Amino acid sequence: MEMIYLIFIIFLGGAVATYLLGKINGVLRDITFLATLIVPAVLFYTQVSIGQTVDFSMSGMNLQWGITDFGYIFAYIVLGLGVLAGIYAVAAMKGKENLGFFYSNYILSIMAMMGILFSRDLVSFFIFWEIMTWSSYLMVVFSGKDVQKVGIKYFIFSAVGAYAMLMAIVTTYSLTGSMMIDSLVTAYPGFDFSMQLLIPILLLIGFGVKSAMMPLHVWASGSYSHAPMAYTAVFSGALSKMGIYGMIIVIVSLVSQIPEGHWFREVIAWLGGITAVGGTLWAVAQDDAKKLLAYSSVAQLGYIIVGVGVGTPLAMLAALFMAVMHGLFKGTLFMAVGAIEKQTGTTNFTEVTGLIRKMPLTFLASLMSIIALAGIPPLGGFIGKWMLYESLVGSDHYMLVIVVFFSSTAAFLYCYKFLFGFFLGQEEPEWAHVKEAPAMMVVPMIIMAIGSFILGVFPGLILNPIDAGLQELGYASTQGRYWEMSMLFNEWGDKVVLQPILYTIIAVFVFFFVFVVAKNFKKTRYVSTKDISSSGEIPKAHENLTFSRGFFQPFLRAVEPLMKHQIDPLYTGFGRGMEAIFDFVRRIYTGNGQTYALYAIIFAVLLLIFKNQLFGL
Amino acid sequence: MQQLKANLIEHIKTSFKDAREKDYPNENRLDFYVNKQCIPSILTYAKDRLGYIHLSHIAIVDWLEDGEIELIYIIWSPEEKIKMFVRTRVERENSVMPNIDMIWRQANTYEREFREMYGIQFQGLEGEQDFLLEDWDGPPPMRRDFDTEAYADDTFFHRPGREDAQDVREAITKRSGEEIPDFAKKYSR
Amino acid sequence: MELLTHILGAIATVILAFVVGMSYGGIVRKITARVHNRIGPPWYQNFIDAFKLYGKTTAIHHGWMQIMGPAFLMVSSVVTLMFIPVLTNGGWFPNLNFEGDLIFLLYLMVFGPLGMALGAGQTGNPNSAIGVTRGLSQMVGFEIPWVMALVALMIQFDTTSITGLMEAQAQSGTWNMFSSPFAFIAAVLAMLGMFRYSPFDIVGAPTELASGPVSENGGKYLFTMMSSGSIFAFVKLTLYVDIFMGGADNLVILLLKTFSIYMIPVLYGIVSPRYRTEQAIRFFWGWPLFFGVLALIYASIF
Amino acid sequence: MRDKATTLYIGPQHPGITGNMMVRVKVEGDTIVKATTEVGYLHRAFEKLQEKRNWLQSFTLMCRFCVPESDPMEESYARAVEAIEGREVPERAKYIRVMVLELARLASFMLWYGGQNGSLGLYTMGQWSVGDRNYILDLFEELTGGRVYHMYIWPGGVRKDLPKGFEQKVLKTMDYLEKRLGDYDDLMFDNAIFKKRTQGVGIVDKEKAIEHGVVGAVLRGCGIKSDIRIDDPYEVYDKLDFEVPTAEGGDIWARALVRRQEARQSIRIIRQVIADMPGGSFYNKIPNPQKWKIPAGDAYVRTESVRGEIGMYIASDGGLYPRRVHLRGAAYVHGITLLEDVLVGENLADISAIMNSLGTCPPEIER
Amino acid sequence: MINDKNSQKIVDIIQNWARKQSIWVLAYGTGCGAIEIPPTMTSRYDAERLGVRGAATPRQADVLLITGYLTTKTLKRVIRVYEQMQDPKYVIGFGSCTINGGMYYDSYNTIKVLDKYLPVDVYINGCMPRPESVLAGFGKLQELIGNGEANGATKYKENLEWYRANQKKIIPNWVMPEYNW
Repeated sequence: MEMIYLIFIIFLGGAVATYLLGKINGVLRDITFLATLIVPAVLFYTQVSIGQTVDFSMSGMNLQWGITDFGYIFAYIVLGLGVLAGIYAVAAMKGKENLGFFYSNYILSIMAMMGILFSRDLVSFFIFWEIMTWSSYLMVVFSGKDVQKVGIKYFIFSAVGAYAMLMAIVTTYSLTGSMMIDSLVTAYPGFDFSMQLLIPILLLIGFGVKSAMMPLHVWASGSYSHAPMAYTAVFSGALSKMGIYGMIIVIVSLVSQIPEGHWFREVIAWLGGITAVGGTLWAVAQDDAKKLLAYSSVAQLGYIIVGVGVGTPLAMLAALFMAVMHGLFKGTLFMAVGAIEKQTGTTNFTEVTGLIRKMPLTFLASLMSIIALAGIPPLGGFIGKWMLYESLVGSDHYMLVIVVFFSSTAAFLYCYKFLFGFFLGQEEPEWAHVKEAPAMMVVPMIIMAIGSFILGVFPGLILNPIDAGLQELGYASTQGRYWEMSMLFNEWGDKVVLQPILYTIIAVFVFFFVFVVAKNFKKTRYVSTKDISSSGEIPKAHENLTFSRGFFQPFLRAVEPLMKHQIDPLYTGFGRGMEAIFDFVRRIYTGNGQTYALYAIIFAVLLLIFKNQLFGL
Repeated sequence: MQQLKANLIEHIKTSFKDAREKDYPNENRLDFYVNKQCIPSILTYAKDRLGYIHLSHIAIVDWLEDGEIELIYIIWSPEEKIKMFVRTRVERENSVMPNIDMIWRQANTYEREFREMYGIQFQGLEGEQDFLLEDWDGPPPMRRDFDTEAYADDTFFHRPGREDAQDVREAITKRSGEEIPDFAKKYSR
Repeated sequence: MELLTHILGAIATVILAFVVGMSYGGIVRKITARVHNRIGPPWYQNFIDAFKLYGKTTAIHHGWMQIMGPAFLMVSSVVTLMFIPVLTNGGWFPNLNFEGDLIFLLYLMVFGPLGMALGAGQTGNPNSAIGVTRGLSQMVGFEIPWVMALVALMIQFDTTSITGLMEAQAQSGTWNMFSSPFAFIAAVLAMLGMFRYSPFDIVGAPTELASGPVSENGGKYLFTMMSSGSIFAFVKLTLYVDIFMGGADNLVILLLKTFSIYMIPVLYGIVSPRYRTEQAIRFFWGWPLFFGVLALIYASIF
Repeated sequence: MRDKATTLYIGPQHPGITGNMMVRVKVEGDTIVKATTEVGYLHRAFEKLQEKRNWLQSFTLMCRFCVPESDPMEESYARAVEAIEGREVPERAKYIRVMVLELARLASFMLWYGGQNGSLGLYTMGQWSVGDRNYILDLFEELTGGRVYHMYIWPGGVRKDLPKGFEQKVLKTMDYLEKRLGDYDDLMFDNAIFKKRTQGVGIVDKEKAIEHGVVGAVLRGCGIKSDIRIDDPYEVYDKLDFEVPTAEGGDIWARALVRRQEARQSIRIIRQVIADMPGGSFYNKIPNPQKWKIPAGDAYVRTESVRGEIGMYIASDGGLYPRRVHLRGAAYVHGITLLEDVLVGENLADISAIMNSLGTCPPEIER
Repeated sequence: MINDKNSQKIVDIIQNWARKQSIWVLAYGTGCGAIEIPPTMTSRYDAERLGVRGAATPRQADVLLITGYLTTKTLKRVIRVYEQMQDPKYVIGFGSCTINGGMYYDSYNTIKVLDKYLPVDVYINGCMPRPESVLAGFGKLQELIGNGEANGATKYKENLEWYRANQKKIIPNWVMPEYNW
């Protein structure tokens, strides 16, 4: 039996089994869940070889599954994050209701993502895409809070994206008569110009929704923050990357084939830039960690889209490296937020303060991830940022580099807000009881933080498969030209050597630590954070000494003109006009998970039944 | 000026029956006693009708011998350029005065001070109990029956050499056993 | 043996930067005093202050991040220093001059302040946190024109490395401040913010926030911050000289050039009140941004 | 339960506070949502001590009410005592008093120049103006023997006549200061940043001014022409020619403009006084202070200081000691209710500037 | 190697030299004497040439300048601030009222003898002391520091109980973190 089938059967079986076991035994369910994640991962890495395909036919269509070099990069993200977040989820979700449903959904998401990566034809691609959307949708409404607002937003955007994609697929089929991705790519140059534009635009709408590209990002903040944090790590870290995956294929395989396509790519790049700026500014304004990270994800995806849009080899390297890194550090950060939520019950910066001594390991993981997120050497985030800037400067995108730089400088603001809000500041008595999160939650975080550290010094580890993937997409080999195991070059041959930097930092740190800090540390004693120089006064117990409200108010006041034009009200206005339709939609979507699942199944069945009519055109 | 003053007195006397005049003919000032309940109404009247828009001062005097505390609301009209003294006398113990900080906000400060320093209560007065003092548990200190010197002697250390208000030179000489020089003697008490 | 030379060279560079930075601080105090009609402290006053601070006891801490904050700052300063060519043509120890480029340096320079911000955050003093937020906000302000100037230079000379820019200046024979004047103006205006002299001393504004992020740090903490601040000032000045003024062939010229650059923020600061935070940010997004755009246009045309 | 907004203590130990007091501000972001003044750090109970001090001993306490400008207090006390007792003051003494008062005003303006700019981070101005203030203090030192506490204007006149050649020294100092005021204008009023920081900040409009009983430069800064020296003239101010500057807007900038003009007016008054100075006695001698009784009665006198109106109520019961001396400083109004009201909604960065601009002087509040 | 005791002595001498050249005064105007501090720091008297400069928070300051009378309310804050300062630290009592209460000898709200509550290293008398006296006071303090005699903080640490008893006598409501260094 083909190994690929086995993987999917395990996934499916696991999903069903966890759901059923969820009703019977908790421990068994957890074990099944983890096994369903780990076994396919192991099988995938050991048994599946690149280029290996399986063909089969379903209701008259020829389908093909197989992993490519390019897909392999994303498989790293999906499976790595999937397994680690799975381990984390077991601890994080302990004691919650309806866990079997959660786990099986989780597995379905992972399966769908793997399916997308395996799909070599548009039909299975679309089906897996829909499974992914549905399973993630059910996760967004899992908590049952604000379903009307958040769930519907995500659903509508996903639906719009899916229909756009479906239209593209149908158009492709009518033009080429084949469902294979390869045949689309080969036939594409022969299309007339309007079709050459239409297909990528429709596909990019579909992918843009998932990757939260402006102006399709509106759903992201709510959905990311409403899903359980264990899932959001995957949602933001891996699931959104499926959009990037599709986008890269579209841009590299299709758009670059049209001669006048460069402006199209410019538009994409600028959309990415605007996404980055908008996401960052909104992230700065948030008081809730989940929302902050959600907007930050939007911004980070914006950088990736910039890289994809620019599309030079260095930019593609940057985009893919950032995609991997984003999975690592954003996954960690969402997990950290989940850990804090579990221990304190809230994720609001204005409420939680001073956890650094209570949750030191979570802090350490968050700190490293934040440094990676901010792009400060020697952690991995820097590599992606560096390559992105160099590619932008090298390809004469002067203004875009400024826009991206503005966004990533402003990112320091929310980075600090995240660390300060939770971990620093006053240690209030109301959080005195808080303990470090369970080991099963901390260990995945630490592993991922260490991962981003290692990638910061030896980016070659991940650049190597990325290079292979890019070669498959038609790029020349970049190894030696743009990177080595721990060295980076730009277009002009200027370099950054990473190892000596690390060694220097460590040397200075050690020197400093031994001679100044450690010597000093022995003599000093810890005093409570209440013992501060508050102008000679002794603060009363009820007085709040933590600065948490309106953290970056002056900055936000300065950037007010930029933030005034937000896209959300536009959609709301549009939606108000469509009130009648929305009413109808609301009647169908009762808010119950089962109903949605039913609807999804009916949708898929209808699709299959009417496929000939639809696709026959 | 005299005509103006007479007119004003006439106005006030018709409006407030119990106002008793206490005139200082040589100065640009009107002066009368009223009942303490009248204070808000007379001040509002003066402010709104007569142009006395500025509350210059609220003076307070403790007449220990009479067993009364006198409050003097001094208001000023920038147009007529005449001071008006509105006086009232209240019992020293357990007195409750009407509150006028709705008419002039700064009266709040005066009233908080008087509450703390003289023990007079004001109706519906906002603000913390402690104004100038902190953790004070003695009697209201500005009352005349509170002996500040005795309190200071009890509470604080004094540096030797100033046990009383003696001549410092004398004390120093006594300590060191020197004679007071002649030129200094005539200054000693 | 080679390693030993490297290490000794690094230590010599650090000592040079420390001495120059501290002396400049003292001279600035002297100059400020002269403008104030005062005699002012001796030029070596900063060394005395630093030594005294080192001698003070540091009996308390509010957690290990407070101790690590100054350490981060020091590490950042020293490591950044390693990447800055002090003199042209390898006239000083090369350290790591050829191992990194400008974009790398931009990010490395953030490392310290962010660490310091974390240290300040842990003290629990609200003034520290407010000061940090102000500092970060201001940083977003001045980084934009600064990066625009740098990008303009990068485009013009097709290199992103400092040594490359220095070579380009040596070849063309003119300094970049003349060959790309708009970039220089934008960078100098950004520098006003970078040095945090008035009117951009909003981070530790004494009359507003006591002393902001350093409110809880005395003694050895303050000593570390002071000395790393001096090193960092040297780093920034040398970077400007390297990029815009063709570097320096020997130490005397280096001192002359850095000092003349240093006087711009200092003298502007003496006669300026402090901006509010949003005003400071808007300042950088006004004329400096305009000159930055001009610089980019200029660079892309020529 | 913890408060929502962050509490910041501006004072008592804070570089931005004007004296020993505390403003407890609650901030969200850098916007003040609530401000509470706390005073009492300087309460010495002068008015209590005067119960046991005779009329002359009480006089020595007067200048300690508020240090930046101590002479208006002495003058008020002297004038109030004279009013109750009916004691005449020689004409020369009145002129000398006006000169001293205006010198004190000028010295206080110099201090304000330093404080206002120091609060906004322009320390150079403080160095200049406080340094130049020493020239006025030198004059005081020559005239009275003290730099800060003069104890010069006492009931019945002044304590000493002018030393020989003092007028010339004063005029020379005035010439110098007038020149320096021009320098200050260049540094402060022509400074775009100073304008940006002060315009539209700390607004006290006319309604608020009347509601809070605002006095002095703050009142003139919102366009109301009011000055005790004109409205309720004392000493020889009715014989002098000077203007009362006003400005519109009621913000820090408007108050700064008013004070800038007032400093020049003070110089103008001093020049007039010296030109018109009559001869004759400077002191209508009081009896032996140990036996000096004042007839029963009360008096309320008002004086214009830099911060605004100072009122002094004195009641006598006919004995050796004052029955009651009750001082009302300008800061008593500005420093508590008005400050609390104005600060709400302002920026955290402007607290110190607003306090300086309102002339908050805590010893005057607490006495 | 050098004898530990001797090397310590040398270090002490050097450090005392540095300490006396660099006196950071806490910005706390506790009383009316604060009015003579600006002249002392500004252009005519220019204390900065002697190494005297202001410090914004107690953690950074070396010298606590008690500028005049202390009310009981201020005394509490002064003690708090003093205990937050880092060793070595010095107290200068400034003005007659810190020495013996001055003219407030019978006030119910001011303390009369500062050295019962805080260890005073130098007193400057006068009401108020002129800037010259203030500079002379700083000079005296520098001399004491140079000779290693300005050990008020040590005295405070050793006699903490005695000081505490005195302090608590006039501050009944004692809520303060313990003095812990």
